Amino acid sequence: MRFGVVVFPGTWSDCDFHYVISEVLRQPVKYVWHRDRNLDDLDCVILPGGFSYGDYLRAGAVAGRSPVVEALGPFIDRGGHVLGSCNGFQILCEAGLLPGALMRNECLQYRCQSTHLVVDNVDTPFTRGLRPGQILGMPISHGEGKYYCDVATLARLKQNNRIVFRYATADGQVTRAANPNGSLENIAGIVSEEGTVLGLMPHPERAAERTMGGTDGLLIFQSLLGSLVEDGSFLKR
Amino acid sequence: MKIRVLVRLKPGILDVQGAAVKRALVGLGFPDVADLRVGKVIEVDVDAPSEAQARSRADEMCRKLLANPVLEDYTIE
Amino acid sequence: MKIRVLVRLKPGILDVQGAAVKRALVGLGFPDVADLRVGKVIEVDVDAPSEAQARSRADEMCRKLLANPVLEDYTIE
Amino acid sequence: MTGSEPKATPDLARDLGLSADEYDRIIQRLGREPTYTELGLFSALWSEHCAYKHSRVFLARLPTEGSRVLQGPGENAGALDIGDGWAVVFKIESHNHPSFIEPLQGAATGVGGILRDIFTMGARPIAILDSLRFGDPGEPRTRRLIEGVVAGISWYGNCFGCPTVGGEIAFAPEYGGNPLVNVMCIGLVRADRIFRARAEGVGNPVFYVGNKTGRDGIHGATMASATFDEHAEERRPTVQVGDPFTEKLLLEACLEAMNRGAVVGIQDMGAAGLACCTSEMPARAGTGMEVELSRVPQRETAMTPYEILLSESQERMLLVAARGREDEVRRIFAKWELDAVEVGRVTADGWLTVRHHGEVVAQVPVRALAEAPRYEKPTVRPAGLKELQTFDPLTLTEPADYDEALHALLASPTIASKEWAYRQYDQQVGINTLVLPGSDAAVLRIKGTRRALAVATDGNGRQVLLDPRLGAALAVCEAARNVSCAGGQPLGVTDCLNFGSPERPDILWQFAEAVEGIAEACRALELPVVGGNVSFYNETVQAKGTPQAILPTPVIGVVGVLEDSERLATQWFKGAGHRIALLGPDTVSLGGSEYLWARHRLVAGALAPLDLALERRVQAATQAAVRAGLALSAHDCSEGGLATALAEGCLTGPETVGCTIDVPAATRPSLALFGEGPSRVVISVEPARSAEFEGLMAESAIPWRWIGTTGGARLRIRVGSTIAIDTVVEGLEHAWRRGFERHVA
Ligand SMILES: Nc1ncnc2c1ncn2[C@@H]1O[C@H](COP(=O)(O)OP(=O)(O)O)[C@@H](O)[C@H]1O
Ligand SMILES: [Mg+2]
Repeated sequence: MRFGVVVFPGTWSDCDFHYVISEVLRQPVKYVWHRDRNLDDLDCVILPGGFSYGDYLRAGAVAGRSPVVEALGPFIDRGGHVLGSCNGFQILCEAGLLPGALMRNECLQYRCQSTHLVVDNVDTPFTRGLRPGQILGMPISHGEGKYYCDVATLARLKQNNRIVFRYATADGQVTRAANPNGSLENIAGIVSEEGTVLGLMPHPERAAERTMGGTDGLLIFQSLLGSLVEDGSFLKR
Repeated sequence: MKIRVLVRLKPGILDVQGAAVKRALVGLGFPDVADLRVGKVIEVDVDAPSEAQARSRADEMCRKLLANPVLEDYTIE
Repeated sequence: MKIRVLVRLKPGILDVQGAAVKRALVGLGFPDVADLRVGKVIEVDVDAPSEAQARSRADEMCRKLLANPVLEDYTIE
Repeated sequence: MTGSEPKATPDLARDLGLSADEYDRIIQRLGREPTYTELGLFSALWSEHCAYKHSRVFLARLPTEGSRVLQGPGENAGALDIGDGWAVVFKIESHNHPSFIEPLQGAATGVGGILRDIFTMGARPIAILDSLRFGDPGEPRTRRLIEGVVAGISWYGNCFGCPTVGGEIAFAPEYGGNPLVNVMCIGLVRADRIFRARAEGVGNPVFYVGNKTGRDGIHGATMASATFDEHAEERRPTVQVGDPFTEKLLLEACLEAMNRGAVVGIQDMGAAGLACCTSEMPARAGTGMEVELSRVPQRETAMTPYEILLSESQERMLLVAARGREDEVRRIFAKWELDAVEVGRVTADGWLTVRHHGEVVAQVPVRALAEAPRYEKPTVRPAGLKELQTFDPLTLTEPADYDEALHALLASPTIASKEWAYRQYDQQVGINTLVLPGSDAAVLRIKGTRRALAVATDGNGRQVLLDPRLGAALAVCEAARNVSCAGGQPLGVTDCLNFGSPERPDILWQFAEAVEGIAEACRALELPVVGGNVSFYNETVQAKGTPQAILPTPVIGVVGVLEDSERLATQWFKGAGHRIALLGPDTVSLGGSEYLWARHRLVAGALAPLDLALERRVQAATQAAVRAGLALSAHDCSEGGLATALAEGCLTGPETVGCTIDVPAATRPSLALFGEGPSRVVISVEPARSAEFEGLMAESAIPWRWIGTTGGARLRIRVGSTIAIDTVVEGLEHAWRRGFERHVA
């Protein structure tokens, strides 16, 4: 599988994703400049975290209108996969590739902390290796991660089972207290209609090595690779 | 041609920042604040022959970038 | 009584946001943007018998909280 | 344009902060009256901030050499060799005054400045630490300051993409009108790829890169000049505003240009902006420089040469490129959407020649600017210090209830959890942070090697007030001890010296003594000081008009290395049934302790003595225990003494666990529980490995003993025959979690 990690001015999780994909997953990966429209030799495009264009107007607003993001449409149509994390999720929403928007955290402060995610939908390329209701530990780091969409959109998301991850307690309770940013219905990640575009606020690349405090994030990549390591801790749960 | 664009959260959407500012004001001795909302004002200087053209350019800018239709309404003055 | 307060950066203070948005717009095909500045619009609903009193309250609010005198100017409309 | 400028006079020189002697000196060096612009250059370069006029003679006492030192003081930052061909570049800087005027932007631009100091060396910043001091957190004014400063650090560091992994926040009334915002940054660079701020190579082009120049932060004295022409209003100097996004682009563009070999030398335009760079860079290289100011990208109209030279607009650099590589430099910066404009060239004549629209507005020997006068002003031991020191805390009544006293201590804002602050900081970007904020030191792995770095900052103003020399030495020891507790071997120091006015002999005495203390400790621990910063004039003028100086506060940053990143320790207990050892001497004191302040609002008494040789052995033993995998946890005893250290061991981890402790009787239980002293570390050990640990301790030739075991839900401490503390950990945790947060949230 060939990965491409997009670099916008102001992106900073690009190197982290690149490192995890090449050094941990041992998969071919290259950087994609934001002005690039050519995604032909790629199977999966990563939109990493950061403050693209400083997020000075709205998080992801300017990047959401860049050449590389315009090229994502055709890329998705021909079966390509897209994973947007943190700023990447914001960009996907701003570009209209995922519904809804990400607003300022309810606490009105930036939050960098570990969170627990409960897996609602294992019927996507990104989660097929997981169990329904499985709980993943993954850190967040954002100031604008409060997911919002209108009632109709929310209904559609639920109907088509497109809510993939929700913030929960360590034992999987979806409570207000477990919601770090005031997201609608604790939503942490959603997929597109076809399920080939995933947007999530948490950072899987920061939970991909034991020494970094966990490997749950790796499970998302491994699902995507369609392969699961034997010693994956989730098997023992 | 100077155009003023106001970008505000849609009526239905909870304005957390506005609520916080309101709370702070009440705490500072302004119980008479019945409601408060915070938005953006964007002042654009557009090279255009006429005010009408400047406005329509500003409108394009809003649709293309300045406002997020999911969350925000905009008005041009 | 609805009062509108505009809070803008003082002239001469670098408008980081405005500069970035301007650059973005030029890139999106708006070379006709000569200048752009971003500020806050705060819409306050004040319980006051007269407009004049509402305004003077809003003015107090600005001095106490809404505007940062080191960086920002404000106007009441 | 320059026609509208005033004539240089001794009075104007005084307005610009130059003494009469200094003005005469300038005339001597030039052999004529300076122009107004030249006077501006001197006033900036000869300012305390740039020239260290009052501190240089004392700073010369600091040890700066060592086998690992690749770059000592004098450059943008210091550098140490850490093996595998890597160097660590680090420095600490203060931004106290700007942060008081505008907390958010002041703190943000402080972060921006220190980041630039690191990446101008060719290093990629990998971590930030913030050391903060505020007044009484109960006051609304202080609360606003804290919120603004933390928000500013959070905004700038997070947006730029460098994790903030450690620091401190301490409180004392003396900081009320003058908070301290010290920021340390650490970067990594290949040891053979370090860049320096030198204008080498006669004929090489000089580039201005980064943000445009405005009237930001220009010396207030420009106001004087404004009255001379019609631009008065727009001349008003403005507050510097940070632009972390542009800084991030600047980082990537600079590193790219450096790696391509297109860069000869580079310096950040920090204090005194262009004036500083155009004189310091050639001065270091023994060359000269000529610049044309009209080429400098400007944000504002009608800027005078004086303003362009002295502007402190942020996110700008002066870069000397290799001749023939000009287009390459322009291309790289264009790719990152940044200005890169050729504004001059390196000359052989040793002069700085400044032109504006072709007309020479300043022509000065760069050495004259670089060689500011140095003063050795008188120092006097503060009156009343003796009395303070001779106060005996043991004459105070013992608390009726030690449980309550411990709860109160853990809830004191200085000791309480700082999570409210650091959860607003990205602590992980770069995926190197092995130990996050919340333990004695942060630990960062070095990708591609087995090694890791441990970093910490410390500085206790109360102790320095009571005994500047000892207090400053203690700060060095504690920062190093924190690094040792993580398993790191301390390698070097950066120091930020925050004091009052050096023109006051009693303040200057504090300063001189503190520097001496740092020097002694660094020599004993073999820690070179490779960079730092002096911040004087930290005082508030009170109603009555008497200036109130802050507590003398040297903040010490220590960087250490772990040979094996898998062999590290954190400060919290790891579960039940582990044996607890206390390393170090029993000699502690309540003098200057957090207990004395929190309970009695007193800053008095004598500090516990420091045995530097023993301190070194205790740290070596701690490192060895961690390296051998014997230490399941290691935590030093600092503010709040042994009881606090034990409580932190119980409650700062992911799961809380109690412990049962036995310590020998002391003159007073409060002394044994809350007394503070150096060289003390609490280590928990697997029972099965007790013998091994005992062997290691024996070799280390240090005093130590087993004091108890972990387990249960309570913290129990028996002092001699009396059970002094017996309380549930959960309650202690609540006090510790809320103690600081309740003031800000
Ligand atoms: N302003 C801050 N930013 C980041 N981390 C902080 C800050 N203040 C405190 N911390 C972290 O909280 C922990 C406890 O701080 P402190 O009590 O000063 O430790 P110590 O007493 O061991 O020096 C440390 O890990 C420290 O890095
Ligand atoms: Mg410590």
